[in-house]
Amino acid sequence: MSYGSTIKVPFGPQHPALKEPEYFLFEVDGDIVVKVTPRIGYVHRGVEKAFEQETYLHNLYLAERICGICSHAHTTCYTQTVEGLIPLEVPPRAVYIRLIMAELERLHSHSLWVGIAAHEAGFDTLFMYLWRDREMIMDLMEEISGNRVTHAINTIGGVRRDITSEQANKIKKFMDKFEANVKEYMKVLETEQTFLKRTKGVGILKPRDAISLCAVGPTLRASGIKSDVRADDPYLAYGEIPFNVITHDGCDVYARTIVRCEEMIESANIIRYALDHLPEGKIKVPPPRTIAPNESVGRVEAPRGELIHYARSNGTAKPERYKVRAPTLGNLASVCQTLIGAHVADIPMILAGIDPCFSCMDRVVIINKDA
Amino acid sequence: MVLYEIVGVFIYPGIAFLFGLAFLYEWIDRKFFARVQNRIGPLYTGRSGILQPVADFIKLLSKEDIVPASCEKPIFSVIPIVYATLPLIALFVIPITGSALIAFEGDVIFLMFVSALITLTVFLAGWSSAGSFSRIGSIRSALQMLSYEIPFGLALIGPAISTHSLSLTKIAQWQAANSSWFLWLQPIGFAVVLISLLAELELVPFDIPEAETEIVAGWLTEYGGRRLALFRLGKDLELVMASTLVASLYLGGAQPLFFIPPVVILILKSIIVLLLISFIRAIFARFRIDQMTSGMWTYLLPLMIVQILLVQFGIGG
Amino acid sequence: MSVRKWARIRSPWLIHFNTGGCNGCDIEFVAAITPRFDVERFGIKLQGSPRHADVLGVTGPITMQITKRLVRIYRQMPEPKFVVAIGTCATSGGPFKDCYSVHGGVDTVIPVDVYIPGCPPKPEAIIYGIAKLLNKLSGSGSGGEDNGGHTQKT
Amino acid sequence: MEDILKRLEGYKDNIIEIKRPKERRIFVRVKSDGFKNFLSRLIEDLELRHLSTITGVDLGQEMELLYHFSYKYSVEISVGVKVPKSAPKVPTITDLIPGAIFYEQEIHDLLGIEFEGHPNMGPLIVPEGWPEGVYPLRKEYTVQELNRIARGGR
Amino acid sequence: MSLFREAARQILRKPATVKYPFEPGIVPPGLRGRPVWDMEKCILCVLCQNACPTAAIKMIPKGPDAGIEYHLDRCIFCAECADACPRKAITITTNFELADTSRSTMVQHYKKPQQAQTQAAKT
Ligand code: SF4
Ligand code: SF4
Ligand code: SF4
Ligand code: SF4
Ligand code: SF4
Ligand code: SF4
Ligand code: SF4
Ligand code: SF4
Repeated sequence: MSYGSTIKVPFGPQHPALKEPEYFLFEVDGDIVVKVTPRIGYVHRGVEKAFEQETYLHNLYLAERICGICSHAHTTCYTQTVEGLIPLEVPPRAVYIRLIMAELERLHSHSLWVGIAAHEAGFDTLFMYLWRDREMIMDLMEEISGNRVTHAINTIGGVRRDITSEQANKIKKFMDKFEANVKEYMKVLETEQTFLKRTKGVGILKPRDAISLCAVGPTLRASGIKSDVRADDPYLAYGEIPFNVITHDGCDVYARTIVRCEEMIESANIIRYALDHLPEGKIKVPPPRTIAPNESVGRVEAPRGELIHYARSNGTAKPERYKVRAPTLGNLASVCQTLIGAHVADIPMILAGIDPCFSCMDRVVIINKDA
Repeated sequence: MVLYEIVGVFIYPGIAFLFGLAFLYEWIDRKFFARVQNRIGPLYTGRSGILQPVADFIKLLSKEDIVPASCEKPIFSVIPIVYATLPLIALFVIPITGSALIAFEGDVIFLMFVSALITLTVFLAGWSSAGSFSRIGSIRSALQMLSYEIPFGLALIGPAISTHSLSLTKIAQWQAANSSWFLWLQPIGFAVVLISLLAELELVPFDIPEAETEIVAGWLTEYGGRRLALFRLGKDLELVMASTLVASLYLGGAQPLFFIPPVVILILKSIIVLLLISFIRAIFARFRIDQMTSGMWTYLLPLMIVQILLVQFGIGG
Repeated sequence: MSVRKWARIRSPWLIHFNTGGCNGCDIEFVAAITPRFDVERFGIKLQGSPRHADVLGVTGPITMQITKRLVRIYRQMPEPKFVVAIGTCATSGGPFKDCYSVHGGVDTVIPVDVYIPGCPPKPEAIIYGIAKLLNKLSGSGSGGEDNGGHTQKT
Repeated sequence: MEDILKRLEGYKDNIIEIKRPKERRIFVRVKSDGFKNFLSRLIEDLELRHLSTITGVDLGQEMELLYHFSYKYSVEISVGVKVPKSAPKVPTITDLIPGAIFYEQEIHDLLGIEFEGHPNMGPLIVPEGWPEGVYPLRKEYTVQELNRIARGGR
Repeated sequence: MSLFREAARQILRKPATVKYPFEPGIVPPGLRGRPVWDMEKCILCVLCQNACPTAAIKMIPKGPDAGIEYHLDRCIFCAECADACPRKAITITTNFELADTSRSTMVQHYKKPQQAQTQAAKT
């Protein structure tokens, strides 16, 4: 099939396959992509600059709103980084509550993603089922924290809400149900021919490339590299909890799907274990208002991969510099690589494969002169 | 004579009936589709949302009419009307009430011709609106037609060979007379027709020309307001056409049963076909265009040839 | 109530546009079409093309970069059209109102019919907002550029 | 961890200071002359295959670049090097680690540091029409000023 | 075909849809909705204004209008204000049905009762 010689196909900023506005310019020869030029910046809100204008506590809410899908990952990383500046010891119960929320968030984010991937492949019914079951997780998070998406449960020095024992029992019950459902859908994904045809062998990222292009998270693990910040650089209480790092050798979109599905099951196990070992005690300690000059790096395994924050304080109540590198930017180089040689019809599948969230990638100002 | 007939057709009160049927089918399709997805679907527009397609239609009619600057205006304006009329014409040859409105020897061929014309209008519709997504959509629909039209035609020929007739009415009556359906006699043909019709109707897994996540709304992208209303009406009519066609060809057509009028029987049968189509589109993912074309050629065509050979040797008819 | 009005209230097709939000509102918006909330009950359909849509759902503060695109999409929608600002960001700029690459609420760029505060609003809150819009359409109230279908261009 | 520190001792000539605030975090400040050479040796020697990101900090007269490497994905080693503001140039490391391409491009957009040898120093996140020479993360631009620039004034 | 079983099962099952807004939505007790002020308790100490990350609260310290100006259109429902208040004058309600057709109605002015104000001044 050929649409003529090399033509340029714009993709975005408003495109139904992208939940967020981004722009890619593809040069296409026939049906095959030969060149990709990304142009991010449509979601730039200038957050890194804004961080320098606000106090540490206010910045927590800004950090939470870097991204709504893994808001908890961002606040966890933020608190971890800022607590590293002070330094502050967080009570163990708070650490466990943070961890439980983080894993619940991973469940919601992964099931959201698998749903979107199914939708991208035209598989709307599976999308509907996954999102229906995802509501269970959303309900739990809403009940624990008071909001479905931006939980605002982390604060510098601990957490703001406790998990009661009834809630703990409810979570455990839901986990069993959710796990059973995920297993069911995994069977569907593994056997449905139309879905396999669209994902197997699509968007190959070789392990060597994955390393050299600095891919992170499930994208990296689906290329067979065993890397997970939770295991390699344990933060929160991950050092005390046994869990497996899921990898897959497929290197394609299918492998990324399966890795995420298996991680959901793993997360359910982590949550159950953490609830059984929830320590007693305080849930927060008061932080100081100003922070002496220091610097700190925080790393968190967000649902989409390694998230890294860097903070530098200067003795006032506001940071000197705050840097955020979200997983999607880490994966951008690798996705551009995998897109070359792909079919035009596969572009949405491959782009979706890294689970892109451009909102956290575009940190800084973007301003249109004639805006 | 022919002219007189055509004029007669257009003032026929049956048109209103067919429109009603079209809306009813869309509602059933949406409701059932939602149900399979564990949802409710339209609910508050009329009883159980039965008036939803009507409301959509009226709303679209009352919307502002935008003609994109770069499009081919004359074609852009005429195509929607053509698109809505074609399935209507096709419906006249389908024996909905037991005998078709216009029945003639060879209407099976005529039907295939109309279905090809529909694709041609789709192609023109996409091409004339000049948007890049529309153009890709129209090319895809043309490609898609090239691959399903032949198995589709062959599948229609199966019953024709058995009944020694190229008339739909006769084929339907043959089944009544022999009290056997082609569904049982030529199951392969039935499956192929169903798959080709999914492609013709651009439904999952063959909704490639309007794959939302890839090319927005494909060839429909630039159409809005009244034009979109006509396209949607045309689509619904196509849905009626497809399901009644399958019902007459493979499910015995409008056989009277006890005191139930044949029309009702046919509609019930075609609704079963409709539900089947709905269900299929719920449980599959979309193919890629190259997978679709190669799949049609490597699987459907040989299957169909096998079916025809079987029929030739007297099996299944 | 005229037939036209009836039809309009019963069939609000939505298009969704992220103008720089954090995804929170977007996922809640998508959640509203899924089985638990199923806005198709109201005849709401999500559309990919602005030409097909009646209601523009905007999420996020308007970043400078996106402004032109937002206006273009708004222009491409046929009259009568309505705008719903989903989330605090879209309502007023919310937490990002002081960022220099951000315009603030949607109403700084295009007229808005209903504001849905919340960060993000629950899917229920979004449905409530849409119900409010439909209420407004059936009543006498008109806001934004709603000309009630009286100024049909043909 | 101890192993890395010991091996870093071997580069005493290039290193200004080593900090170790907590487990699995190392900050290394290095001299800017011969930086590239030193970095490539370090990457080889310590197998720093994964570059987490690059941070740029404006220190007033100088700017500091921090390369956050991951040692076997476990220990985060931040290598800091200073660049004078008057001549903001450093050699690229995309030849050593191809994944650095967008990080370097981003820093160029925001702080105006030139990476010599980078395949594409064009804008990545600043929009078309963004005035050249205005780098939003530099301290001399206040938010108000950037706001003004963003809205067309210079 | 692998979804066949699951899909077929749904046909007989009751849809998962809740009929909101024709029946009440699912609201857990801890939901963070709209904050409300109890001006009897408020001592105009400005702590909530300082705690608010989005400047949704403006305190008017003196005069006949003395009180709290609350901007619903800016609030992100984080509950920091309620945590900051030394007198527990702010309650976070579970009210999430806040949509409105106009922004001007979203600014609410809580006035300090005059007599309480004088009392506070005395103490
Ligand atoms: S239906 Fe899917 S692709 Fe279309 S706009 Fe909605 S989420 Fe996007
Ligand atoms: S990676 Fe995506 S989901 Fe995670 S914080 Fe960023 S935008 Fe949100
Ligand atoms: S895209 Fe990144 S930088 Fe921009 S606001 Fe989001 S998190 Fe911040
Ligand atoms: S209102 Fe809140 S959730 Fe919605 S886009 Fe803005 S910050 Fe995100
Ligand atoms: S009201 Fe009293 S305690 Fe509160 S700030 Fe004023 S003087 Fe201090
Ligand atoms: S809130 Fe605290 S720091 Fe701020 S003015 Fe009041 S007493 Fe001072
Ligand atoms: S809830 Fe948060 S955003 Fe809202 S007024 Fe209180 S502090 Fe401000
Ligand atoms: S913190 Fe409480 S007492 Fe102080 S001004 Fe606010 S509401 Fe009033």
